[in-house]
Amino acid sequence: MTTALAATEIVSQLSAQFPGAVEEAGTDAVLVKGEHLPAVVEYLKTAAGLKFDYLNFITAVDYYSYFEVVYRLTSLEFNRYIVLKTRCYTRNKPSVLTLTGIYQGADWQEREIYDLMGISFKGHKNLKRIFLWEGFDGHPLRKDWNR
Amino acid sequence: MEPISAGALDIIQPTYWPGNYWWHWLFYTVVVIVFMLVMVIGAIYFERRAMGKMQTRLGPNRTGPFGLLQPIADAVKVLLKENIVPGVADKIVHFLAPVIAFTPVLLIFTVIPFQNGAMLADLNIGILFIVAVSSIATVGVFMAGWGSGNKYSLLGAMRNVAAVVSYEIPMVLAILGVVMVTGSLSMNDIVNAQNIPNILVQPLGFLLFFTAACAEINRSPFDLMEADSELTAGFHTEYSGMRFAMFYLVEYAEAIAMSAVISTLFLSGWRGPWLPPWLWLIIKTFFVFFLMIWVRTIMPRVRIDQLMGLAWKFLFPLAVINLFATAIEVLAWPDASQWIFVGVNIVLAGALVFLGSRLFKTGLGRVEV
Amino acid sequence: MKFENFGLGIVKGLSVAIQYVWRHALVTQYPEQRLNISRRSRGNELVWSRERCTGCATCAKACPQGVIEIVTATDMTENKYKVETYRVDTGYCIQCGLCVEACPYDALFMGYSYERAKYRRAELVQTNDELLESPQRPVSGYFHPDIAKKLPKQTLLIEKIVEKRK
Amino acid sequence: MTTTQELTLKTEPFILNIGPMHPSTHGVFRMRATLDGEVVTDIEPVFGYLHRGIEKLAEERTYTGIIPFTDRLDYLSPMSNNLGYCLAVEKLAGVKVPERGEYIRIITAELQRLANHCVAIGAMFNDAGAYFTPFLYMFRNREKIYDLFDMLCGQRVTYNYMRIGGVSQDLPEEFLPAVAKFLPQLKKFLDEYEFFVKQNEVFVARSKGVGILSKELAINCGISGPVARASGIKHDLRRDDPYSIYDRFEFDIPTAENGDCFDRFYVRVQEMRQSVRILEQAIKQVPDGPFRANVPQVIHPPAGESYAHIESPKGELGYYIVSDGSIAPYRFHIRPTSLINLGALRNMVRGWKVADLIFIFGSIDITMGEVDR
Amino acid sequence: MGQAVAFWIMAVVIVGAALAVVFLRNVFRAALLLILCFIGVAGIYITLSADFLAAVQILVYVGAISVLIILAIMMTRGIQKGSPANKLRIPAVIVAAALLGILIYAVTTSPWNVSSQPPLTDTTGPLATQLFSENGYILPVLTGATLLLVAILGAIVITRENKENKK
Amino acid sequence: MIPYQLIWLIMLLPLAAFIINGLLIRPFVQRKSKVYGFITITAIALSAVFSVWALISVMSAQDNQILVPNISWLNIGSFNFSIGIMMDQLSAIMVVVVSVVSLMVQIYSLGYMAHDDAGYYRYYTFMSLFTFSMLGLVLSNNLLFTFVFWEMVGLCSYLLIGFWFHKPSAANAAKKAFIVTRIGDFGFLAGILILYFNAHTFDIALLHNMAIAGFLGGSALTWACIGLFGGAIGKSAQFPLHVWLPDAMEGPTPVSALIHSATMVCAGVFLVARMMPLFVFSPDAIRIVAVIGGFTAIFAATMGLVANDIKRVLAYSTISQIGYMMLGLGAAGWAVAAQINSGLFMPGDEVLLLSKAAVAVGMFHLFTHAFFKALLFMGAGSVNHASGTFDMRQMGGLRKTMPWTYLTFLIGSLSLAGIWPLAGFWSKDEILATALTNQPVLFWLAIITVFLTAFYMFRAIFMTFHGKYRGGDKESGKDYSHTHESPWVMVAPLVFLALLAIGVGWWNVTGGFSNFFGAESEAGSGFMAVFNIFTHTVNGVPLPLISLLVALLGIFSAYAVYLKKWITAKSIGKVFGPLYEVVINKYYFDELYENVIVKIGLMKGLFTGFKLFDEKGVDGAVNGTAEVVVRGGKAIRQAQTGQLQLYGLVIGVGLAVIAICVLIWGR
Amino acid sequence: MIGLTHYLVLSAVLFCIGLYGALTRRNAVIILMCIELMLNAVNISLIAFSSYIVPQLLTGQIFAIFVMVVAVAEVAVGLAIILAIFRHFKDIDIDNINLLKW
Repeated sequence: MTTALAATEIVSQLSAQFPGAVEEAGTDAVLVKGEHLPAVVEYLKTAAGLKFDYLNFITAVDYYSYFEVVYRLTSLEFNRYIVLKTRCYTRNKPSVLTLTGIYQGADWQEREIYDLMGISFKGHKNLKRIFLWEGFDGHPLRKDWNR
Repeated sequence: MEPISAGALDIIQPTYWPGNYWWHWLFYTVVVIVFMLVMVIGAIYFERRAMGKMQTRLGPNRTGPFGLLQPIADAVKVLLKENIVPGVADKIVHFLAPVIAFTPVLLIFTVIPFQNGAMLADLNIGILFIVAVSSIATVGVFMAGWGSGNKYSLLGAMRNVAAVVSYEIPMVLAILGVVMVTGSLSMNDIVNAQNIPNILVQPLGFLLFFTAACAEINRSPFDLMEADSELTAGFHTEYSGMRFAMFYLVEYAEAIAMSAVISTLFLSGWRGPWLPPWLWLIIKTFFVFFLMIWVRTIMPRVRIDQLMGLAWKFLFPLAVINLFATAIEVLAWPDASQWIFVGVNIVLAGALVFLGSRLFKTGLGRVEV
Repeated sequence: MKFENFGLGIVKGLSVAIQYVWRHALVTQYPEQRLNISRRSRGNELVWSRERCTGCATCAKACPQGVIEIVTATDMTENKYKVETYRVDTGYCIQCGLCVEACPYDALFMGYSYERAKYRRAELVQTNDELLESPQRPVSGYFHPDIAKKLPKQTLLIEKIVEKRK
Repeated sequence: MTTTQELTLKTEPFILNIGPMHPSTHGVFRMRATLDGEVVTDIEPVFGYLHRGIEKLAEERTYTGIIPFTDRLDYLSPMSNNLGYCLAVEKLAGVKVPERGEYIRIITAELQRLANHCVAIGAMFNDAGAYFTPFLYMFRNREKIYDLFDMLCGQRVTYNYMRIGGVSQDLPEEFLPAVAKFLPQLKKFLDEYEFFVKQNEVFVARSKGVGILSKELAINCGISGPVARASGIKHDLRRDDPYSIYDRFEFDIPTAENGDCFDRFYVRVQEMRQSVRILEQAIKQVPDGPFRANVPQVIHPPAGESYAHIESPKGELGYYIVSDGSIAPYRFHIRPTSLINLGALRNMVRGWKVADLIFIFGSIDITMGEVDR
Repeated sequence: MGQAVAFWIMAVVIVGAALAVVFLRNVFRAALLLILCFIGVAGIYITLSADFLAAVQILVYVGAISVLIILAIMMTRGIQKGSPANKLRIPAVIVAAALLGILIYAVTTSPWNVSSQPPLTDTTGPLATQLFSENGYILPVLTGATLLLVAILGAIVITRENKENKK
Repeated sequence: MIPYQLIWLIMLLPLAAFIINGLLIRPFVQRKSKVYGFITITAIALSAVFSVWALISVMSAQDNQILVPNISWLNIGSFNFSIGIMMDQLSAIMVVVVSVVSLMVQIYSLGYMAHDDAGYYRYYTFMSLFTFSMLGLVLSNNLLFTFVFWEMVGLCSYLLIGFWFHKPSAANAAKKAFIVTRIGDFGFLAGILILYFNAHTFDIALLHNMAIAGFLGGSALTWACIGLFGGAIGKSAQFPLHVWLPDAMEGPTPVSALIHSATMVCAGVFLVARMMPLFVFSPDAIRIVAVIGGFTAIFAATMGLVANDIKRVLAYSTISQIGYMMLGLGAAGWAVAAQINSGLFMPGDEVLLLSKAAVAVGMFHLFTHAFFKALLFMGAGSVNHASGTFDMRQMGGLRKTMPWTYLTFLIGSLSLAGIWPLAGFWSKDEILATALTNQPVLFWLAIITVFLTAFYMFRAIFMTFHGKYRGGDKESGKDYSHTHESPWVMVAPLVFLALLAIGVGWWNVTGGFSNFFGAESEAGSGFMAVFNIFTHTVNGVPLPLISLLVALLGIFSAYAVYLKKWITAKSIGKVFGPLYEVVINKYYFDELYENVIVKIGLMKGLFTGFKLFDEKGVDGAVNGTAEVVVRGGKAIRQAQTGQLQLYGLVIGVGLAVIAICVLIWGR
Repeated sequence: MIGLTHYLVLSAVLFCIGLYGALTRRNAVIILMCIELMLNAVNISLIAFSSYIVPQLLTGQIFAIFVMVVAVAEVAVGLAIILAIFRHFKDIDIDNINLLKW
């Protein structure tokens, strides 16, 4: 069974490593500050005993007041997973740092989020619409989008 | 040599023919064209039906009894379609390509004997003529590929050019073995000389020629010029209507022509007991054609570098060795019984194929980019 | 490319392919031969029972495509709703069968027939009487085991053709 | 054997559009390939020709009403899609599925895996240029499976069979005997098929060593399923994160080392054998009892979020659902196996020929319905 | 009679095709007409009862040389640019015409020692005997073979890209 | 009777192997693949079978000769090139020697070259080319082709000595071998040309007949023979061109076994034997042969005493033994020449037979020597395989771990030392007998050499196989502390050759070999002749007994010095002091060539003169011309547009002008 | 009646056309093609000589075979050079490639 990494354990490790990075720690998800995200993920991927080398998916949720970007990482070696979240509090051009340098698999998923949710990923080399055509008006998965 | 059986076509033998040269010419021209068209129709039906059977399908079965009229229905359908010429095409080249591809195929049939001496022209360079003329068909293919102004077509044409240039060499070398054994370039003489079918005397030559012929006429697994899964239809992607029908016709006519050549060179042509000679030729031709269908059924398509590698690294050395072996046999023991060579050559063929298989490998084909 | 197996692999392939010539083809020749389709088959139409329908519109709510349109009027005399219009746009129907499952009164069934192609989209919209059961519109056993029992058993395609050959 | 050779003859680069309408793009997919002669120097995939916005649509449907949409994601394995979605909702709503329902789900899911692999392997050969023969031999068996599904739920492609808390209808009485009869046939067929294909020189030449996907790259790209297992990643959610009742069955996880096209083919064949093994165990153990928990058609799961993933035939298929307590999900996200598996395509095809590009693409086994959603 | 008809047809085809090769701007079409010209030359050989050479002409020129030329055209994309003439047009015309005049004058005025014997009809065997027999042209044949080998190797070496250049 | 096609195949099969290996399959097979080896071995094995068949056929044939039709290759004008084969006793013996030894070496190489980085490809390709060339050399009936093959074996030798060309020593050795043998080849070519200008033919049989008929003679023949012998000196590493052979040991050991002991270096002997009907008419030349042979024998043997590298010991031994053969040839030829000169009238045929028979003695030693010397080299290779070095000072005690190698090496050494009843004994005995009957001085040289040979060979054996193991190669960094027997592919040829080294000598016990060559033999008949040999006397001297005793004395001395250490080598060295210095420095021959001839003679003398002439005469002229050209070039550079077509146009104009001129004035 | 002269004149015409083309075209491939034309012209005259002057000897035909050999070699090397030039200059216009000038 892929078990969740106990959030408390990882939070203490993370906050020791990156002071101020962890915004909030839920039961199964850790809320990380946007600017620390790549560093945290890099740490999670490489640190011995963690080795979260597999990115399951990235998605984003529109909560009106903020966007939440969800990352789920799995460690194939230890068969554990962790869910990271980060939030952008602005509706106008929200942005998160990209993970493409760490996981190649993040590339198209970030483009998808950009396409459908309108969150831009800073540092992404090829950030353009993936499913919809260039010139499409708006980002349809936003709650305030209407045709 | 006397004709083995007095068949229905005895009358067309030149010796019995009442008229002069031009009558002979006219008659055989008609015979050749009709023969080819009928054979192609038969071949199309035969291929679809046989492949269907082998693929647990039924094949055409609606038009006419057992679907026999399917090729005709196809032809009518294709001919009624609109002729679309792409805007960027080179119109003249696009128009001429099918015609140029079609002509040489007809010419091949002029030197194939249907009976002892029954052919349009008994050229004393018959087999060389076939090789020479069949290389013209390539021109049609790359005219089509280039004239269409389509990238798929261009890729198909370039593949064709590369393949034809490569495969002519093992093909000619394989033929040379036969020529050495029989001592003549004339197709009729070659048939007459085959008291033992050449497939036994030249087993390796047969394999090489069969492979090279398959590649030369774009039969699977060497049908890279029209690779349906990669290039949609290769060189004839942009053809429709009548011109597409021409290409379709050429494709099968070439296959039939090559089958006829193979059966003449290696399966002792029209010779055979009981049945009339022309029937034997047709039976043998269809047998060879069935081999092609059968191979097509089970083979994926090879890649272009593998195609070239096969020609240069497998067929070519084997053909050279076969040629050498045949030359030594013919020169050193001119009077020995051919049955000895049958045994020796079969063993040699097995050994060479074994060795060749061991030694022959191409790289993986990946290129550092 | 390497002839690792000295061409024996090709010979093996040839031997398998030629065996299939004698095996029967897995094909039905459609207009003459028909499959004996499943008892639970969901054809491309709905069969509606005017008698049982109460006009509750549960089906319309359940429909993910929203193709069911119900207009009801209050029938004061019998003190119940009267369905004035029951309209299904089969062109948009995806035959998921959720409406049949949702119907609390067993008033809706999947159709059993499948040759319902039309030339125009508008002809696919079926209203009221066109939805009723009739010989052309048999009822499927989908979600109704009692109906299913009455229908002929399904035989698998491959067996079916074997039977035909005998 | 060296894996590379130099490019000796350079010609002008040449851009070839493969797709969106092309015989072997498995749907409407477009690759803009930059060629150097025959060699692919770069490709750029272009998606979206089949984008239907299912994630958006789902936000306006009831939880049950979404099930038919999941059929249409990966239309070659709808049962698996249904299963994954139902698991996610059940996790969210805390529904317990009865025993018989679980078994029926496993049986259908494994049959679906067989059907999917039939298409995957067959289509892969077609992309290699085999003229339909291997494809049709596989389809012969897929047809039998589809017949079984037809018997089960009345549809041949879009089943809409699973429900939250179980399945929509009980098994018909002919079903299990038919499956039991089918499985030995399939096993025999697989032996024959391997005999037919595995040593065929041309196929081996076309597939061995071609399109190698290294283990590291596969992990980095998030590749899953048979493609990942062919690259040597022994990861299978049925074993590593057992959902439903997969922990009750004995089966192996076939893997291979090279990560080339041949391995992807071979891993799939082995997986089919393992599926047959699971099915053989499952049809013996099916208990009596209810096949569906008592769940209303319109449910109100508590607010929260859940992620459930299954090992679909193509890989890890996940559903991420955020609920706000209403009858429709607040956010519905699908982790698309095919899209993520395609992520390594560019690395895999660079330097190979056009023919290999098609073949490698075919060997990944994608469905555009799932890529574009 | 037959020979005359054949000769004039072939001559017209050859000259026409050759002129087209020289004057057409479309390189691909020029190459196609070159093939036509080669086939015409093969026809001329047949009228001269050199049947073997005619077949070889088609095999070599049409089957190999033209195909190579067309491959080169496709690879170098010379088609778009066409084949413009350079500044030497007028002097070249003069030189070519002068040479032509001289040649025709020389040819027509020379007394040719034409033999009355009929030419050999089956040339294949005699050619082989002459080329390979003991007092034949075996040394030139060997030299020719070496030349071909060297040419092939040279072509390969020239077209092969340098490893250093690439990096 | 062997069909003549098969005789052609004897030499063409290795050529086929070369072509297949070198040109056909290389793109498909890795260079380390054993396929190359198998192809070569198959070809040479067939070749060996045919050779033995040919030998048997020749023995039973009329005149001991098989006539093979010539193949006409080229006719240029009146000049007719034909390739032909001469299959007589000499060729038959040589062919068997070459193909059998080559076969054994190729099999052995499969094991020996297994760990080599360069792989089998180059090695076996060259080896089959060499075998082809060598067989061609011995089979050719034509001096020109003999020369061609002669150069080809030289080339192969060069390539194979320099097989590990990345080692500077190997590259230098290869160059040295090539250049030194070229000096001899110059003489050979000169000899051939002298003969051609006098006889107008290259055909060997014709030359023989012409010499016997008296068309050749006088100083021309003498100089031609000396020239030919010059070639033989170079190729066979005789004094004073012996310097390349010890250095040639840088090549792989099987190469040394095949080329530098058994076959190529014997080509000189073969050449002299082949041209013997010419030599006997030139007493001066044949005397030179005998004297140089005898001197080389003892001269090289002394150097063999002090070498520490086991392969060099064997190399010096080879030089010495070839000197022996030359001595044998020379002595026998001398006798014939004396007979002719004595004025006895003899019909031509008889002279021919006599002169051909004169080679029997030398050839018999060549025949036996080839087997045991190849055996010894391969044994040395086997030792190297185990210990990683050729330096005997780092070996010792290998007897226990390598029993087969030890046994076979011992047999080879005994045979070489001339111990009864091994092969070497018989052949050496013949030479001694011939020398004694004809030229006693030569006999003394020979008998001393017998002692030296026995001494240095057993020195080698005791240092290598006896005593304690001294650790093998210490520089390479690999661990050679545990020696082991070589693989069977290496041992099997050793055993086979050891059997030959024991057995082949018995051919001549009853005079079979000599009779084969047409010489009458004095040896007894029947199997008992093996034992009766000791009752034999030559000129009243019990020669076999003496030679055996001398050899045993040599072995005993070695035993005393190197195993029991009753007298140490150092003390001997002290006693002989300066002489030891000279010997260990190889008589300063390398220095002589390097410093005196090359540096002083050539560089200072000749080249300085050239330089002066160059600077003053040539440069002045050149610079002056250049100046003119540059000025002129600047002037007409404007015409050079770089546009080819303009040049073409000008050519066209020129053509037209020429044509017009011809038309106007040409008629 | 067609005689030797006809063939020779045809050959001369073909040769001069080829010459003109070779002198004036700027595309290297076309120049190569024109050279082929010239070689063919030579071949025609050789074979015409052969069959009119020494009809039983075939000398001219043998020469024609050697001319073909040379033509093949020339095309192979020529095209290789053109490809190499194209790779280097991205152009096969002869006017722009005047490295021979210094």
